[in-house]
Amino acid sequence: MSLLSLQDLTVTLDTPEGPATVLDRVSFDLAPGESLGIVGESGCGKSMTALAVMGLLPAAARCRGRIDFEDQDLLTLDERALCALRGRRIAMVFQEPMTALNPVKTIGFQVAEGLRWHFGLGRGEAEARALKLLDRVGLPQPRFSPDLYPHQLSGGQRQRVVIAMALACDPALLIADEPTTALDVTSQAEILALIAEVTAGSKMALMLITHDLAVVWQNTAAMLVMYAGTVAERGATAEVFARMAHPYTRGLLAASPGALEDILPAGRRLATIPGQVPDPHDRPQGCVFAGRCPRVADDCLPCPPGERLLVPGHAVACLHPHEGETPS
Amino acid sequence: MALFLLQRLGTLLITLLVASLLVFLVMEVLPGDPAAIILGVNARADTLAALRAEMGLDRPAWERYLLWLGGLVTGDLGRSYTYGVTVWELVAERIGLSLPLALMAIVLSTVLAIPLGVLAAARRNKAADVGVMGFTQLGIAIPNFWFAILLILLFAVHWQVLPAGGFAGWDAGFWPALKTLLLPAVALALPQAAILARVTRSSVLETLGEDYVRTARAKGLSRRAALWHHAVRNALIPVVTIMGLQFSFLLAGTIIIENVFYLPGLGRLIFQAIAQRDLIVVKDLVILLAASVVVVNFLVDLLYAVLDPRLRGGGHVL
Amino acid sequence: MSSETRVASLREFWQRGRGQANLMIGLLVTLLLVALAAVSLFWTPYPVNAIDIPAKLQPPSAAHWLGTDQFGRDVLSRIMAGARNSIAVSLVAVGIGAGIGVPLGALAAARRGWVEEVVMRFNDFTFAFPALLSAVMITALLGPGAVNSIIAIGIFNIPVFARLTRGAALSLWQRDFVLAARVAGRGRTRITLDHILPNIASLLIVQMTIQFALAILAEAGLSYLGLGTQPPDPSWGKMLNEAQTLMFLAPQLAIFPGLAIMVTVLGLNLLGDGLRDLLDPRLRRLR
Amino acid sequence: MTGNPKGVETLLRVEGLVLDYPLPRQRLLAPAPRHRALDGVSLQVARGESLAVVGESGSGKSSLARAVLALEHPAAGRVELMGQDVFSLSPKALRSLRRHAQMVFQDPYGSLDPRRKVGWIVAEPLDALESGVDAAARRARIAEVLESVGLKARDAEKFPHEFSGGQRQRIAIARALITHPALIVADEPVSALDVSVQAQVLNLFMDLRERLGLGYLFISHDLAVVRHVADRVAVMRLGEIVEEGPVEQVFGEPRHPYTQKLLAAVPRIGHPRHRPETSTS
Repeated sequence: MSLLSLQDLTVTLDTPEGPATVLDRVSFDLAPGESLGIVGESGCGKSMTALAVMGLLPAAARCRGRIDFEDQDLLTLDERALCALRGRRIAMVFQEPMTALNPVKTIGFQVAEGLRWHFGLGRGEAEARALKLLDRVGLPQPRFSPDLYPHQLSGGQRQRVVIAMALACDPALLIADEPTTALDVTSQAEILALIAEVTAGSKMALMLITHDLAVVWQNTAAMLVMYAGTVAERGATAEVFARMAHPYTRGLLAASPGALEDILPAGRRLATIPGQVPDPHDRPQGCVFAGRCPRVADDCLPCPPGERLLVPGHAVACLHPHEGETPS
Repeated sequence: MALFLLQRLGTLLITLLVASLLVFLVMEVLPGDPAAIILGVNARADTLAALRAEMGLDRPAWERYLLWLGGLVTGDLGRSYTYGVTVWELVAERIGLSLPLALMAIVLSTVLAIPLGVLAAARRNKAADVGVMGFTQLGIAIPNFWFAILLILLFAVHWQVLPAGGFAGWDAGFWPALKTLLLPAVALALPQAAILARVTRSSVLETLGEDYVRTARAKGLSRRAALWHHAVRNALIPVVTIMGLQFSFLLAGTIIIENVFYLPGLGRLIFQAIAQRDLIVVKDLVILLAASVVVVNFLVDLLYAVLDPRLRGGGHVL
Repeated sequence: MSSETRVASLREFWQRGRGQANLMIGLLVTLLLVALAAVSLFWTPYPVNAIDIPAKLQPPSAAHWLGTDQFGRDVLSRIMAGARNSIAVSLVAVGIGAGIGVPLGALAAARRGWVEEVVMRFNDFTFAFPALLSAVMITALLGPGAVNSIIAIGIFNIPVFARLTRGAALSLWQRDFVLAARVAGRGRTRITLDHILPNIASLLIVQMTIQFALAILAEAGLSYLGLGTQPPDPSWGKMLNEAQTLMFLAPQLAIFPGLAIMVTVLGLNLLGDGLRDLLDPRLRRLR
Repeated sequence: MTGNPKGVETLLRVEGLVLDYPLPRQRLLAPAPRHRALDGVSLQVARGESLAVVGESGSGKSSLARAVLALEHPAAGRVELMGQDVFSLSPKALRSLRRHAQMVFQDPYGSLDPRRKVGWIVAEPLDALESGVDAAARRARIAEVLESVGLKARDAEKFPHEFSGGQRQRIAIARALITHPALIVADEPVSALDVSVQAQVLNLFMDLRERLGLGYLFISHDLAVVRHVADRVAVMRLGEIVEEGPVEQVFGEPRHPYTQKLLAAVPRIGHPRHRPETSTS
């Protein structure tokens, strides 16, 4: 049975310029202990998906569809029930470590706060468990005393504190929304390794959101490619990387300078995806990628393509997917 | 941390010194001769000269300035021409009214404004918010002396519940004296409360949008818990700064309000002293008020450092 | 300063402004006030200082819409004339404040170093003196009158604009488009004129309306204390002072001048808020 | 290509550059501590050569970009631009030298003045550095550079907020080209862009280099971008260059342990993965 299952989740935002469709019939499952990578460029809706699962969408958002988590549809829960879930069963790590912590409260207090809120632990016991959590994320005592304030830590160290806060109540699902984008490449490697080790260690499901294909390849067993609020392609990571079917996924890989193993011969240009992401206020009728797709045909335009299962564990939302191996 | 305060102390002293210099110079430039004012226009030249010598007016300006400065430090503020008593006695007698009045106004405005500001921010664009914003718009627009007059019209003239003015004096008992200060305090507090409520509201709105409040919500805290445990604490920092600045507006307000209610306080004293060209009193009072404003702002900086650990220093963990 | 300001042309300015309640009300009240003052220059229901003792202290009537004061003078006419005085004093005072404060602030941000230190010490110093106290001192020493209250209020406005300009300019100096101008070889002054001032213009306009409102309050306070415009010229503050002495006889006398001040200040503040939303959408979030 | 002193083969030579930033004073009596951003940096950029400087935040690479264009004054060291010592020139001489070296910045939303039209923005270096350019010639020069970066001449009448991130970065590049410089200093020019838009702008940089023979000082924290766009690369750490050489050699057989650590930290497709293989529905 899946821990988390999204069925046709659709989210529209009321903006001064009229309603904007941010997510359009997003569906996927995540089994307990599994890891799922969600990759896409800015504005594709990956963060919105995470916020929808957490029930932290902005007030102007209207949701349709289902988000089943441990056999409860989160969209039907009231605020009190959601509060009981957040931090306790689903935890989240955010992108900006520099602003994610309260500057006027000590790191010990902020790590222990989840424990005292959900389990009603006393100050002493909560602080003691906080020390263990800090140690577990690589911030050992006495160097990283709980009485330190966030401004005394580096970006990487602060992100470790945020991860410690997320692990406090031993949740079933950890959502990491671009946890390393704001960090240097060396700290990124350490944080990703920490997330992998922690979630594997305690059978915790992981939803890792990133814009970097290589990060998905390295860190998640399954993956999901999003474009303009829809799921373009999904499946087991190795499977998808081997036979990329959606034109956008291939375009993304070809445009990533680091993705290819060897160094491009001098002067050869990166493959580019022409045009721009469609404006959420006036989404095209048919396939959202049609405007930029090299394989577009007449049947792509009238209505959005349904999802087709190419092979067990690999589905694509495209009428003319690529057939063969991914060119390396 | 200590350094932060030393620097602030430094600027405080410099500001006071410059203020005293300016006040002294302004008084020097003043047309008209104090001695002539006291003895009247047709006084004889020699008595004028004698009085001037006695008041030390014949000595060079800088010497008198240093003497005056010395007096300020030792508390010997000199003798008032018009009242015949030492300035210190005058101040001591009047501060018994102005200080409690100012404190009542500050307490009233803070107790009223901060909760209203937080409420308005928490219920943004709902009824409570629109109500608070309406109240603050009016509060800022109404001149405090007109508001005072309206209060008198209502409570003293119409309902005759409170006195229209004058001060019963503390010896007439705590409550009767306090009653006479009630209307002036409310009149003084209104504009301050309106400004403070607006500042609190926008400051809380700002912090509610911060990432760490979203992190608190992601930890499972309810909207209310995240507001009080995380947003309000951070929002207080800019609010405290504004309160420091407001103290100087409050002093200005006392000058007018003490006139509207005929209260013998420092504000009224300084106004009358200026009108009567009583230089000694004017000089001392202006410096006293300026010093109190600067000291209050210094205390606000202290509170700032307490509220915000980033100012308390503490090195980076390498 | 927001880099997303959308206001490109005047047409768009008007087209987006229409929907703003604050802006519309504020604009309306302010224009009404200005019209009132302008009309009073050459016509008022009764000559402003015409004394008519038998008709003194009349409540509002058909003849005298707002009644008459203790000398039988028409209250409405005096309020109209008072408007002229309030606007003049406040406009010039804010003009002085901005005219001196803005260049000082821009200079402090551009030059840094000791220049900035001097400007900021001057600012702290003027904040140490409560606004009205320095105004009272200046008008008392230079003698009461409209001109001196202009100077007094003007001086108090200088640090407000200097501090605001310096703050906004400092953050702009860090922006890449200013660095690009430096790389293009532009000097500090040219950059201040080409890039810094245009980008803080909307901030300054909003602040001017708010300082204008504060100036009207300050002028009213000064004239209440008898230090502003001298009789027989009418000023709202003075009218309130006189009305207070007759509170038991003619309470209505104290209503109208105060109302005039409140409505004017309210109108200007609403105009300020409306302009802020219009010119800088980013600030709308803080409303 | 007008305006370039002939025969100057080395566009930029930096020797022993030291740059300090004052930090807030910790103790009253002790002098204010200083952060050493550049600690003796030396490098060269030949005509038409693309030198990349890569390093993590705090390595001093942005300070280097600013010092090289005399936006910051170094404590020690020399910067030679087009054969002239930048810090010993008179302001007037420095201004005329600036024609040959312009800069592109990281944040597309911060590098264009929101209150100015695109035409004015692009022409600012021209207006500041070249005199005697009449209105018609100015319009032509604006049109020329806009079209050379893939935009249209009539875009000059629009405001920056009417363009996407990628297009804004093209406008910033057009501005840097208008005085026909020999050297472009690009400080993280593509870091703020999405992958697909990043590819378009990187290709533009490479087209311009081939067409106009431009030299680049290309600052980036992204090793993949550097490997793609540069001939030579200098790896910076804490204000020092720890390794420098041709891209193939530095990326192929890195000698300095820090370079090795950097290269190992970059996630690469095909390399071993953290998570074991598991099936998913």
